[in-house]
Amino acid sequence: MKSSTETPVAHATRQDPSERVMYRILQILFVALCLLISTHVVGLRAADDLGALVDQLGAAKLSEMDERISALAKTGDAKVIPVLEALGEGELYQRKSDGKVFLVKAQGADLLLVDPVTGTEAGQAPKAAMQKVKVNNAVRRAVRSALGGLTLFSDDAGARLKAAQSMLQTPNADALEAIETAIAAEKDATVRRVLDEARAVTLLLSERGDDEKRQAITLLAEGNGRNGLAVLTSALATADASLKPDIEAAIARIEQTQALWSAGQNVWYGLSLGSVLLLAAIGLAITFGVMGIINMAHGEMVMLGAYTTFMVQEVVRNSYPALFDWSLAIALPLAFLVTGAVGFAIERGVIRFLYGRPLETLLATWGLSLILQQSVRSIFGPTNREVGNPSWMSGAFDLGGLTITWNRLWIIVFALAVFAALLFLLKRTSMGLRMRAVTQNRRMASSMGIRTPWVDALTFALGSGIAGMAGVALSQIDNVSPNLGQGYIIDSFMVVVFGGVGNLWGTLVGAFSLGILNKFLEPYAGAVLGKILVLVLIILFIQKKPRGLFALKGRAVEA
Amino acid sequence: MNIKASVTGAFLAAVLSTTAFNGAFAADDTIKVGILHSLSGTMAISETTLKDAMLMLIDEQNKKGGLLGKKLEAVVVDPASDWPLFAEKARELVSVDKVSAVFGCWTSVSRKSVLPVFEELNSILFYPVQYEGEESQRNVFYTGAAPNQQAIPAVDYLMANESVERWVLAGTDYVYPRTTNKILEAYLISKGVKPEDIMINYTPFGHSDWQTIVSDIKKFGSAGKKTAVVSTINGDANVPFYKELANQGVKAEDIPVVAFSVGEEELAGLDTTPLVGHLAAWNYFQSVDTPANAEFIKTWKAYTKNDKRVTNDPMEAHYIGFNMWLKAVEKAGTTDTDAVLDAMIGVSVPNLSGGYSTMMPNHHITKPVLIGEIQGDGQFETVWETPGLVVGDEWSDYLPDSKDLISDWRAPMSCGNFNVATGKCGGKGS
Amino acid sequence: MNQTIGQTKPTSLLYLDGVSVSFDGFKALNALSFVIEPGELRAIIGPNGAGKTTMMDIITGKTRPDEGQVFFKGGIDLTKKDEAEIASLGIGRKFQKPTVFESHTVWDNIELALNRRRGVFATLFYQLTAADKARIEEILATVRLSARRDDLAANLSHGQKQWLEIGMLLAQEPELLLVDEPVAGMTDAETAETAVLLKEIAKTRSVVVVEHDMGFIRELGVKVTCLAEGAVLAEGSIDFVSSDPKVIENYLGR
Amino acid sequence: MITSFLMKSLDRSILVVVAILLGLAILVPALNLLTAPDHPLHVPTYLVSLFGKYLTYALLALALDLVWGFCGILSLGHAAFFALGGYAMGMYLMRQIGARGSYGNPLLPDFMVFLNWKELPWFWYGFDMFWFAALMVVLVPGLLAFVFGWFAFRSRVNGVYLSIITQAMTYALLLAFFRNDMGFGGNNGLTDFKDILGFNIQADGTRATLFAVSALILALCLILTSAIVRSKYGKVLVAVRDAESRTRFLGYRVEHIKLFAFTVSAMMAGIAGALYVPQVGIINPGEFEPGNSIEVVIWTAVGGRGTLIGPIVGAILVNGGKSIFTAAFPEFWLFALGGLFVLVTLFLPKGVVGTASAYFARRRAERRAQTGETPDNLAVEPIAAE
Repeated sequence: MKSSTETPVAHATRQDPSERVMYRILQILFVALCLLISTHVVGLRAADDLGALVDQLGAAKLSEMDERISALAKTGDAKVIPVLEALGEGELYQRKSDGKVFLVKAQGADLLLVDPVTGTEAGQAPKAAMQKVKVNNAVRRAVRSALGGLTLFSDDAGARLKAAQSMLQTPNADALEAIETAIAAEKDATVRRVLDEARAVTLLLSERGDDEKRQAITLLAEGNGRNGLAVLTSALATADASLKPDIEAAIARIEQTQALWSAGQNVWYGLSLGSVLLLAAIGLAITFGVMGIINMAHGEMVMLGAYTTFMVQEVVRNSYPALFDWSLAIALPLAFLVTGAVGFAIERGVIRFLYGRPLETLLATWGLSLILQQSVRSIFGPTNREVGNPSWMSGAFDLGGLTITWNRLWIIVFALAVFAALLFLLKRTSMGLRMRAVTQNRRMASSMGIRTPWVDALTFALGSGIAGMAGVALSQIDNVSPNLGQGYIIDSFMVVVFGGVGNLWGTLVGAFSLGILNKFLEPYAGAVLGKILVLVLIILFIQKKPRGLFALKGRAVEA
Repeated sequence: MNIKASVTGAFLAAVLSTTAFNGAFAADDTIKVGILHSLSGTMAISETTLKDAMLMLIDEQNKKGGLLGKKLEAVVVDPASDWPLFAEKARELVSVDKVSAVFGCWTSVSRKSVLPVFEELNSILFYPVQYEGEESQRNVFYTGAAPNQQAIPAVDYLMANESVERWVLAGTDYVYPRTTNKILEAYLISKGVKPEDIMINYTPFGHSDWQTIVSDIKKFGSAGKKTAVVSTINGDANVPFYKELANQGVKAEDIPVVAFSVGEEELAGLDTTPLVGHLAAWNYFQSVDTPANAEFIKTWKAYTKNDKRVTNDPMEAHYIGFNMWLKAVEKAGTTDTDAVLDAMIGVSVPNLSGGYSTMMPNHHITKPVLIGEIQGDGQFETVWETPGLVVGDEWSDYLPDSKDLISDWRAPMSCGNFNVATGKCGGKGS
Repeated sequence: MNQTIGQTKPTSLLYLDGVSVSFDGFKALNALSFVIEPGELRAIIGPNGAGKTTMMDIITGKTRPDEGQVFFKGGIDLTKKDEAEIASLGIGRKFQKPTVFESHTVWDNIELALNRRRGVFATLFYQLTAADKARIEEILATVRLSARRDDLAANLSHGQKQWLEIGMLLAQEPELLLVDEPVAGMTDAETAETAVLLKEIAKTRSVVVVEHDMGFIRELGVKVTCLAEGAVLAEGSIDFVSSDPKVIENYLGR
Repeated sequence: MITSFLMKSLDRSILVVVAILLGLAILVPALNLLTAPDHPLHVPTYLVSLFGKYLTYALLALALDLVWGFCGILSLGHAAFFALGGYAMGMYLMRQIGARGSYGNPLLPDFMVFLNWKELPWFWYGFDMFWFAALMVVLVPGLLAFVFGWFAFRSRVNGVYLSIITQAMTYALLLAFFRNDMGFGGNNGLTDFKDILGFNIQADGTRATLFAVSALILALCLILTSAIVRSKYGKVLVAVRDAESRTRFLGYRVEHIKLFAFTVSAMMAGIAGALYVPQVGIINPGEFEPGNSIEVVIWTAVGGRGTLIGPIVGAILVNGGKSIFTAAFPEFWLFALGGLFVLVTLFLPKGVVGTASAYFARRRAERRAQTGETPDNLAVEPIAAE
């Protein structure tokens, strides 16, 4: 099977460069035409060759892969698509015995083989008998660009959009005609827009005339994409003298738009950091802010919440993989219960003996935090645990010139939701009323028939439970390790103190203003110096307002 | 009176219990090996594995009959990621427990902290982690990679295979990234890279909010030249960094990240599917396909009773270092420090990637350099490998003040910082 | 000097004019004005929240008024000074809740209150002189605590703590003494004795007493000011004030 | 005046501890240097350094006790003062290396050489002279405490708020010293010291001397703090702790009272740090860790705050325990440590010494009641609830 029959590709590789360009243009036009008429016919004609071409992938060195992939792509055969996709995913294997290449799927310890040409199953083979077809980034790039060309005419708009985006990201002058053909046929406006941009980008790399290029430059300047900027910058070096002023103007324009957007982007980053701070601090706003316990074990509650998420995902992964996207929703109430229960136990076991001695709660809870950390280390091991992002929390989307990642967006939403729920609980429910009564005047509350010990324990459990829920969210952006909580404890105290102890709104405003401040300082001062500056500002601020942003005024506080 | 009694009582109790306790470890007919890795605190995440690996290696050796007819005995202490405590514990291991050699440390600062102790008490330390170089000490054997065994080949690979022209050097702000980046900067400029095509960024330990930096990297990468990130970001900060990369859609095909501190252990805490194609440079990968490695992995999984445990480069470094030490002790016929120090140089043992590693006169070892791409299963796939072994270069040729220095611990030179320009031992000389 | 100062100011010991202060929108004092003459003993009554304690806070510098003037001994503007300065000027204050240094002995409490230099180094190298000793003995006798001089203040009864605090104020040698509810929680015998004590003290200085206990005030037999909603409602003898319909409605009636 | 000030400090329990410290200062070096290593009474050098380290910790705890135990200021910034003193000493020791560094640069420390620093930053000038470094050991922490305290106490930042902002200060310093651009060696800090005042820092004799000096200085500081606490100023301190506004209304400038104690305490912490560095051989930003400050608080609490001997005993007990447990139960010692903190706060709120002395005071009182003696002053003030 290895002997290759004479293929057009073999010709192409032997031709000199200028001929090759011509040939490629013709080839693409031909392919596009054929595809428009009937992909079927081409497929049949090339079926035999295809198998040989695919098999060649197995024998190729990494440096030869580029060529082989474009040879495959040039067949224009739709069957090539799954083969290339598998190659990119690392699911293409070569049988050691005869060198034949298969698509594989893991099936227990063995591999399930699928014939690349016919798409039919071809039995199983032990892993040892197969060798993976090597891929590296260069190969993946080649695959992506080849796939872009092949799926540009797919029936599925989503696939076309993906193809257009990949052509936009990895522009290739050879694909220009194909893109133009695709634009002519495209009905979907979104895909069309991306294609237009891809065409402009590609055109700049091509040998087309200056007028067309100028139009392309104008188009790119109006967008705000970074892809445009990259192409324009590199085109600047090689472009004709006549084009240079246009390109420079376009670059200036894009950079200007980007500078504007970057302020917005900073606000977004600040909000996002603020939401993380809010999540980390909000449980503390209860245990420290409302109850006055200097709860150094607060970070460990967050950590326990994150480990609960890990446990839930383990179970889901092993037993109900279909539910993976729901794993966080399952983890939330569980984390609340687990950390709430731990908090309850801590309050009953230790803290209730320390009311009225706030500084001593610091010592005891510090001891507890050491114990909790080491327990987790003993049970789960000291290394990071994997907590996956469900699909709805992965990736990003563009909003104008802003890149907004889904996980950050959801975390902001979640932080605000937790805040709202907590506010409602404290201000609008009888439980909240009792909590406030007990923390404000214990003796009075107990003489009114409130079971103060019970309320104390529940309040602490509530604060801990909320910290646990924060842990679920933080597991999505940070390490899940025994040290997780340590990273948040100081920041949390800063937020609560800055915002004003005992005031939930203060915590909210404090978290977001510190987050935004931090993110605006970071580009100028760097991450470390920015953080130092924020700390110094907090220290100075406390001098001005010793009781934080939203301090309660009047003599009641000082009594 | 009473207070006096209670105070003196308490103080004496403390003194006595310490001495009595230490007495309990009095020497008998075993050879003791000290293990100085943090089991708590921030570094436990990386170092605990190495402690387990050492215990396994010692266990295996005892099954084979020990050393010089004696059993090996591991002495484990916990320096708790507290650097002065490292020095205290090192002193305790050597002068109280009388260990013959110590395997330990991870961070540069812990190594710096124990250096004077090993020098003063004349004992041996095996240091298994890739580090910044710029050091060669008589009592220390460096079994991890020097910058030329990791960083420079990785950059070479990116230049040759990915035609990278623009570089982001991102690191945690401590001495290893600082030095490595200084070396890389000098190296890149010597290769014709323009200074404006190099962006250097430092972040604090455990940095968790990478939004701004990742977007800066994206922006830097959109200047029309192929861009790559060389990451010397330390342990804990990597997970949020990679998560942010994945979420902001920085794909390996567009802006590859090559890391020097990210191994199988670190990836175990991540879903690596979006990271496929990002790179790491090490001297060993778990995926290396050799019989020795297969055996090692099997033993490791059996020892830890966990089928999911991974192996990594520093474990291999301990494997090499430990075997070298065994061989040197056998050669010397004693565990006496001076004899072993002499016997160590030139000792050659098989490594796990199919070759031999040799202890060089500068107390660094020869290693192959592997470049691997991250795979969906949390493993690396080797995409490139140095044709031969690379000798660890303790004094970098790319730093102005160290390019004239060499180290050779054989008599008669016996010097860790010999200046070839002045012909004197001791740096530049005054 | 300020033109608007009334003619009472130069002669009076304490002069408040149009003092207002509010906390979070709640007006604790509403254009309060009143005057204390040298050597006067004055009782102040009023319902809870009338602004009695706030008024004391303002005189002693704990709270700054939003508007209004507070002058001491004619020309000293108290609104520009802090607690320690005001205390050094000669205004002593007794809190509602007896506040003594519980982990010091009765003797040390008085010694700390003694009107001597109060700087860091002065106290660091302070030596107890015979004169100081005699003065402390004298005060201890006045507040009837000589026998308990070496006991910790924490071990005193409630009434004794009140006296100790009064003793501390005497040691401070103030010209004006502000006393907040001195007989709250005292037995009748203690209350009577306290009245005697205060009258004795008032011989050498001005005293302002805030109290709820009408019997006690009647026993003092001095001019009474009734505050309500942060302003003066009525002023005069106890009989005059207690027959005022506004006072009855606001305070005594319910 | 000064002598009578100091004489007042020497009550019985303090005298006993001072005598023990002076005894140790002679005995331990003697047993280390003059006895043969196999002699049953020989104290190995390892233990000399270890005990020397404990003594510096004890001094740090004593410093904290002056502000926390007697004035109620729970400072979470004492690790910072300790580290600053340590850095001042470390900079002196670095300059002493001279041309013996790896690169043989006579002026620049190694870490500056390989990071391509061309000249010595200005703030390193003067540290080649011991007297200057010694001055800085007290001045830098003292000045920081003075400035910080001046603002904080004037603004009446109190209780938990003060604790949190002192922690913020420590954390900011931690981050700052981590930065390599600061010129303090970044994460690695200062290390590889060669000698101090011309003596080899690794020699047994130097170590024994450092131990003796630590014991001596601890004894001196104990006498000093005792004198402060027993003066009228000390009574004012306790008065501020128990009833701050009462003290204020008596005419005391509470902010000055606090500021003096805070500054003196920071200076003592700086001295402790300076003694610590040559004995452990390294100073790095890890010493600024907020956790370290909390640990100091815990030593003090374990020993008994508001007693002068308590923090010394607490520091030695906890650190001795840590030394033993980290070797004996490397996997589980944190449980023991954490458990200790919880149990002490729950069951020994006055700490070991506080509880013991309360017990003996009760016994004495009972005996007195039988014999009808006159009472004498209690050696140790009890702690009032906050």
